[in-house]
Amino acid sequence: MKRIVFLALAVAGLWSCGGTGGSPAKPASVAVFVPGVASGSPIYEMLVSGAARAVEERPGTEFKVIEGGYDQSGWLDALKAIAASGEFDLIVTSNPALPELCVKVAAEYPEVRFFVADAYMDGQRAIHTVLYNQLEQGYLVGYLAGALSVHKGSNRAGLIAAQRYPTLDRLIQPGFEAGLLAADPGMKLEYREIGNWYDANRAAELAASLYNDDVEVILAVAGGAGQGVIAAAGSAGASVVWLDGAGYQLGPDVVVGCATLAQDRLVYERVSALLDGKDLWGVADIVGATDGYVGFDRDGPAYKALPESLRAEMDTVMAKLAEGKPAFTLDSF
Amino acid sequence: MNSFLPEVAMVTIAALAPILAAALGGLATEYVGVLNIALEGLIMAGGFAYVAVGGTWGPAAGMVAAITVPAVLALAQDGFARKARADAFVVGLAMNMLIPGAASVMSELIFGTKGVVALSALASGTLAPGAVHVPVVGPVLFSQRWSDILALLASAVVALGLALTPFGLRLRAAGMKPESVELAGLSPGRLRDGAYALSGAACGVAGMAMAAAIGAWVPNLSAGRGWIALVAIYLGRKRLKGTFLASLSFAALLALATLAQAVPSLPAGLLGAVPYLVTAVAVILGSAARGQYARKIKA
Amino acid sequence: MNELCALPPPPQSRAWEALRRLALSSGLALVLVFMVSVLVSDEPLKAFRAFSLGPLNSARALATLLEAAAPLMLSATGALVAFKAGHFTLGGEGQVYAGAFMAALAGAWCPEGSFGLLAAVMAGVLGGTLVAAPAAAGKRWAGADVLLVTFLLSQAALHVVDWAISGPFRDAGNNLIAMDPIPQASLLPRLVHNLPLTPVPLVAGLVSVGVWIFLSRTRCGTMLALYGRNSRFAALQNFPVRSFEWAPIIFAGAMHGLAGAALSLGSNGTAVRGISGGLGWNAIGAALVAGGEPLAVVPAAVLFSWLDSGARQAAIFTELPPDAAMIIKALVIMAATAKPAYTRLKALLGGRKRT
Amino acid sequence: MDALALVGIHKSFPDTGTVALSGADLRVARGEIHALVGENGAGKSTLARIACGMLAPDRGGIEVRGSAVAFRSRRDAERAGIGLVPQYSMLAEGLTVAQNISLGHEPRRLGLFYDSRRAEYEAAMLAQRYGFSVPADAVVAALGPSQRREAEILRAMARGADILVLDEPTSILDESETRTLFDLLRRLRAAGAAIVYISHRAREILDLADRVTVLRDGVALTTLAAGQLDECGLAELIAPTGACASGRDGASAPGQPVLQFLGAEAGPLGPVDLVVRSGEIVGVAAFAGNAMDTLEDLSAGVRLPDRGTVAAFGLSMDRLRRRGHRIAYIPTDREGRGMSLRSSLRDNVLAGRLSGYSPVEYAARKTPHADALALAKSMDVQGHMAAPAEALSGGNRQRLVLARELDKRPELVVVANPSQGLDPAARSKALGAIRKARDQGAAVLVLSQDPDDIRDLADRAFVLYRGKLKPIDSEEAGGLSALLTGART
Repeated sequence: MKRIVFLALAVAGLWSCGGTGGSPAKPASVAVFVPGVASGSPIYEMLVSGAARAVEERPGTEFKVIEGGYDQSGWLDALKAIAASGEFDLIVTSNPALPELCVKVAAEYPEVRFFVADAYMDGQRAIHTVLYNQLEQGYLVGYLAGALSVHKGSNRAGLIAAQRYPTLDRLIQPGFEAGLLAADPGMKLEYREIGNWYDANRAAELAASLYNDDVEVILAVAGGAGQGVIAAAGSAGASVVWLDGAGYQLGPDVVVGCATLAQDRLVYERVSALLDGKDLWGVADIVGATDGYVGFDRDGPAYKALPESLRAEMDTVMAKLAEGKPAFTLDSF
Repeated sequence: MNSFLPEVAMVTIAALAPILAAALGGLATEYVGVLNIALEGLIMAGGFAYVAVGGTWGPAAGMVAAITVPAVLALAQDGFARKARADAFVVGLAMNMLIPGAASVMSELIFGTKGVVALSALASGTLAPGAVHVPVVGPVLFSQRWSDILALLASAVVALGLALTPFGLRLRAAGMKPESVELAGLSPGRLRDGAYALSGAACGVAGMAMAAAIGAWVPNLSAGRGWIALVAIYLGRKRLKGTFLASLSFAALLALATLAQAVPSLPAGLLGAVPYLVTAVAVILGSAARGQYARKIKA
Repeated sequence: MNELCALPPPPQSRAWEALRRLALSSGLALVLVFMVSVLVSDEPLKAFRAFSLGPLNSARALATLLEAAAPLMLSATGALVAFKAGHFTLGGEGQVYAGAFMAALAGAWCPEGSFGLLAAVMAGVLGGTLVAAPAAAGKRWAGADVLLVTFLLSQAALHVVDWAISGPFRDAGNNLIAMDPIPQASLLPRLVHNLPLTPVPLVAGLVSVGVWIFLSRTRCGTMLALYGRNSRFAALQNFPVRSFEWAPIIFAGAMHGLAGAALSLGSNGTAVRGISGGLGWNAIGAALVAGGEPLAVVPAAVLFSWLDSGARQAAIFTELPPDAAMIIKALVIMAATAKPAYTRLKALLGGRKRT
Repeated sequence: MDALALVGIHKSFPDTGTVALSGADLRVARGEIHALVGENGAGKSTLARIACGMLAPDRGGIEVRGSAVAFRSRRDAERAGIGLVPQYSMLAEGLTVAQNISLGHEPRRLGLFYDSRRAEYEAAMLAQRYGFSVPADAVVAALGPSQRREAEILRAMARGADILVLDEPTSILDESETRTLFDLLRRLRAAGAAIVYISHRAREILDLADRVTVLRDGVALTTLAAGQLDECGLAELIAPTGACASGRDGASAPGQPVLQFLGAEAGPLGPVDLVVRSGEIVGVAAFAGNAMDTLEDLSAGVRLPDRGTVAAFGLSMDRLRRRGHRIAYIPTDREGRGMSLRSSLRDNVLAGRLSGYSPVEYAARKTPHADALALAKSMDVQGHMAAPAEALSGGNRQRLVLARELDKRPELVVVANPSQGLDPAARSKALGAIRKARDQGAAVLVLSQDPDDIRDLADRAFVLYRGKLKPIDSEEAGGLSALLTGART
C-alpha cells in the first residue's frame, strides 16, 4: 500500500511540473504520419524527407515523424491522438485510404489541417490531396513487361498483389494491362492474390507457379511480401517489374524495371506552399508523367542488361508519355 | 494439365517443410502436456536469427543461430513460466508479441531498417537445378530448395527423437503422469525444459527455411505457419503419425488453394478460407463418426 | 479439533489476488516504461510522462481509454466464461471480425435511428455467434475438439470477411477498404457531449458484474465451474452437462460479436478491413491475466489499452519507437500472470494444519 | 546398524499452509518388515516420500546403512538402494509396463535409441522372478488395478533396491494377491531387505510386520514389536477413539427392488442377475481384473450393458439421471469421478445439494456455507473451505466424497471400496453412515476389494469371480476369505 501511495505521489509530481513546460508561441508545427513504417519503404521515406526539407527551410517550424504501423485498423486512433495532442497544425501523410480517416478526425478537431499525398479527395476544407496518375505508372511497367515477354516468347504476364484495393483496381491494374496490350495486342494478364502484405513465402509459391507456367515477367504490388516474387524469379531465371525505386536494391538481378513517383519533390513543394500560407485547402490535384511526377528509373543493373532494342523502345514510350501520349487523363478519382 | 499433379506435389513439399518442422517441435511440448502457443513467434525468431547472423558470418553460421536462438528463447520462456509459476499459455502469447517487437528493434540496429532485409547470399539454391527436366521426379524432387530439404531432414530427426529415443519416452511419460518420471529419478521440469528447447530449435529450422526460401527477412515472416502447425498437432491427435499426416494434408490443401487461383472464375480472396473450412468440417465429421462408432459398441 | 472449518470464508480472495497482481504489473509497466524512456529517448521524463500519463491527462483521454478498453472487456469476459467451462476457444479473432462485419451490414441497411442501432448490435452478436456455432454444435453432438474447431473457423471467417469487405460489400466511393458507412443516427450515441464516451464501457462493466454474479452467486455458475474442472464428475452429479458443452462457447461467440459490433458502431462508423486488430488474442490474454476472475477483467482490459494508448502518446511526443511499447506490453503480460507463491492463502490459514 | 534411519524430520507445505511432520523418527533394520501406521493425515506418505528422495525435509537427518546422506533428488535415493511403491499410481498410463519399469534407465541400441525388446525382456524376467502375472508389453491403461500394482512393485524392485517403502500397497489388491505380495515381502526380508510397510489394516500388519511405528500428528508416537499387539490395541494406538469394535448393527428390512441386473453383460462381465432392494445392503466382494470396474460402471450408469439390462427404479440407467432420483455414488476413482480437484472444498461439498437451494438463498451464501461447514464436519473433513480440494489428503478426500454423497438422502447408494484410504476410526464412521442410509430405506450396493468391508456391511453378499456373481454367506468372514481364495484355485 505504501508503495502505491508513493508511486501516486511521484506520478502526480511529474505531472504537475510537466504542465508548465510547454513551449511559447510557434509559427507552425508539422507532424508526418507514416501509415506503416518509413524505413524500407521508399514512398514513405520520400514522404518524410520531402516534408523535412520543407520544414528545414522555415526556421522555427516544429517537425515530428510518427509511425502508425502496418495495422490499418489502428491508424484512425493514431491520427486522433496526434490531433488531440494539440501540438500540431498540419498533419502530412500519404496513402489513398487516409483522406477518409482525416475527414473523421477533422470533424472532431477543426483546427487541424491535413495534406495527403498519393490520395484524392476534393471539397473538404481541412484537407489538401494530390493523386499520382498511377495509370501511367502501371502503363510504363506494363509496356516493359509486355515487350520483354514477347522478346522471350511468352504471351502472358503476371500481377501478384497483396490484396484488392481501389488504387490497384482502378489505376495500377488497368494501366498495367494497357501497357501490356500496347506492347503486344496478344498479351494476357494473370492475376494472383496473396491475402496480406507480408506472407513472402506464399508470394513465392504463387510466383513460382506462374513462372513454371511460361510467364516471364511479374509485377509485384505486395509490400514486404514482394520479396517472395523476387526470390522466385531468381530461381526461375525470370523477371520482375516494380512500382518504386527500391526494387533494384531488393533484386538487382531480376528486377528489370521500376516506375517511379517523385514523392519527395511533390511533398516538398506542397508542404512548402502550405506553410507559406497558400490556400490549397479543399483542393484535390492529380499529377502525372506530363509534369514529371511519374517516371521510370533507368538505373537498374538488370534494366541495363536488357537488349539495346528494348531499352530504346522504352525510351520512346517514356518520351511519348511525357507528351501525354497515350493520354491517361484523370479528372477525378 | 499433365503438369498439374507434379506441380501440386512441388508446392506441397515447399509448404510442408516449415509447417512440419514447427508442428513436430510443438508436438514435443504436447508430449509433456503443455501447449506451446509461441510457435509462431519462435519461427520468426529463427528466421530473423538466420538473416541477422547469416548476413555477417555466412549462411552456415546463420543456420546455427537459427537453431540456437529460438531454442534459448523457448527455454527462457519455459523457465520463466515454471519459476514464476506463470500461466504457460499467457507467457507464450506474450512471446508472440515480444519476438516481432524485438526483431524489429534489432533489425533497425543491425540493418538500419525495420522493413525487408534482402541478402541474396542467404537465399537457398535448389537441390539439382539441372535435373528439373527429368519427368515427374525432376520438378517434384530436384527443384526443391536445399533449405526445405534441410527442414524436412530436421523434422525427420525430431520425429526419430520423439519416437525412438529414451528422451521421447521420458517426455511422453512426463506428460501422462509427471510423478512417473519423478519416481524414476528424473525431473519433470527439466524434461519440460528439454521439450521447449526442442520445439524452439525445430521452429528455428522452420524459420530458417522460410527466410532462406526468399533470401530475406520480412517483418511478420512466419505469416501464420506457427498456427497452422498447432492445427496440425491437434488434427493429428497429438500423435507423431497423425501430426505428420495432418501437416501433409494441410500443406496439400494450402497448395491447392494457391494453385486454384489459376482458375479465373474463382474469387482469390475466398480460396484462402477453403483449407480451414474443409478441415473444420472434417474434424467435426470425424469426431461424429468416432462418436457413432463408440455408441455402437456400447449398444 | 476442527477450528479450520469454522473460519469464515475468505471474501473473494481470488479476486483480490488477481487485482493485486494487476496493480503490481501496472507498477512494473511504469518501471519498464521509465527504463526504456531513459534508454531510448533524449527526453526521458517527457517520454515517461507521455506514456504513463498521456492516456489519463484529460477527460477526453480518459474517455478514449475507457472506450478502447470496452470491447476488450466484452470479448475477454466471453473468453473467460468459456475457459471456466473448460473450453479453450482460440476463435475470438474471427468472431470479432464477423461481428463487426454483420453489424456494419445491418447498420447500413436498416432504417437509421435507434432501431438501426439495435438491429446492428443484434446482427453483430449474431455474427460472432454464427462463427462459434459450428464449434459448439461439434462439441455437443460430436465431441469435436473446441480449441481446434474454433481456431479453424476463426481463420476461415477472417478470410471470408476480408474478402467480403474488400470485394462485394466494399463502399465503392471510399478509398479505405471499408463497407458502406453506417448512418450517424445508427451509431452508438455519445453519453456526454464532446466526449468520445458511448454506453459500451457501461455495458461491458455490467456484463462482467453479471458474469461475476453468475459464477460466484448462482447454483448454475457453481455447476459450470465444477464442470469446467471435471466434466465427468459434473455428469455424475447430475448437472446439466449437455448445455455446458455448448452454451459457454456460444456465449463467448456472442460476446466477441458484441465487441465487434462496438468497433463498427463506434468511431470507425463501419467495418474496416482488419478491424478486429488482434482483439481476439488480447481477449485471451486479458482473461488469463485476470486470473479467471470476471471482475478483474475490467482493470486488465484497462491496463491493456493503457499500454496501447500510452505507446501512441509516447510516439507522438518523443522518439520512443512503437516496437518498444510492444515489448513492454509483452513483459507486463508475462509478469501479470506470475504467482509469487500462495503467501496470501498461507497467511489466511494461520500456518498450522496437518495433511 | 539401521538400514534406514530418519531422525527428527520436519516438513511443512507453505502453499497449502500445512505442517505434515514435526520431528518424526523412523528406524528400520536390515531383514525387518517395519509397519508405519497412523490415522489419515498423520504424515505417513510425506515421510515415505522423504525417505525416497522425492521430497526434501525442512529439517532432520537421513541415514542409510549408518552413514548420513542428503538426497538432492529421487535419483540419489535410488542409488542408495531405496525403492518406493507409492500410494497412488505413478505409472504413465499410455506406456507399456516395460516402458514404465525402464524409465530413467532405458536400455539403448547404438547408444541412442530405446531398445524396447530388451526392456520388455528384462521386465518379463523380473515379473517371472517374483511370480507376477502382469504382461510386460501391455499398456498400463488396459490393466486392472491389481496388475498395475504389480507393475508398480516391479518398478520399485527393478533397480535392485534393498530398502523398500510400500505405501498402502494392498488397498486395491484382493486376498490372494495380497498373499502373493506378502510371500514376496517375506522372501525379501529373508534376503536381508529392509521394508517399510504403510497400512491401515490392523490384521495385515499383525500378520506381516516385525515392528510397528505409530505416527500421530507428524511425530512418531512409539515403536513396538508387532508381537506385543492385538488388532484392537493397534487400532486404539492409531486413533484413540474407543471405536475399535467393528461389527454389524441394525437390521435389514428389505423392501421394493431398486437396482436390478437382468442378464447384464459388458466386456469381461458375464451375465449378471442381481436385485438390490430398498433397506438392504448387498455386498460384492471384488476380484482381480476388469470385471470389478465394469460392474461399478454398470451400477453407476456410467456404462450401459452390451446385452441384458440394468435398471434402477424401473428405468434403464441412461434415462435415469434425468428423472431426479436421489442416487449416491462413491467411486473407486475418487479424483476422476468423485470430486473436482481444482475446485474449492466448499464447492465440492455442496455439489450434491446445489439444486436444493433457492436462487436467493444460494446467492446470499450464508446458508450454503453453513451447510458446507456442517457437512464437512459430519465426516471430519479437515481443510479450508476456500482452498482447492487438491490440498486434501487421501483420507480427507474419501471422507469428503462420503459426506457429500450420503447427504443426498439417497434412495440408491452405489459404493465402491468405501474404506480406501481411511484409518480404522474413520472407517467405522463411514461404514456407520452407510448403514444409516440403509436404515433410512436406501438400497445399498457395496463393491469392495477389501473382504472386511463386505463382512462388516453386507446383509447379503456375493463374490465376483471371472465376471460372474456367486452368493456367499457373509456372516462367516472366514468363509468369505476361503471362498475368495478357493475360487481362484
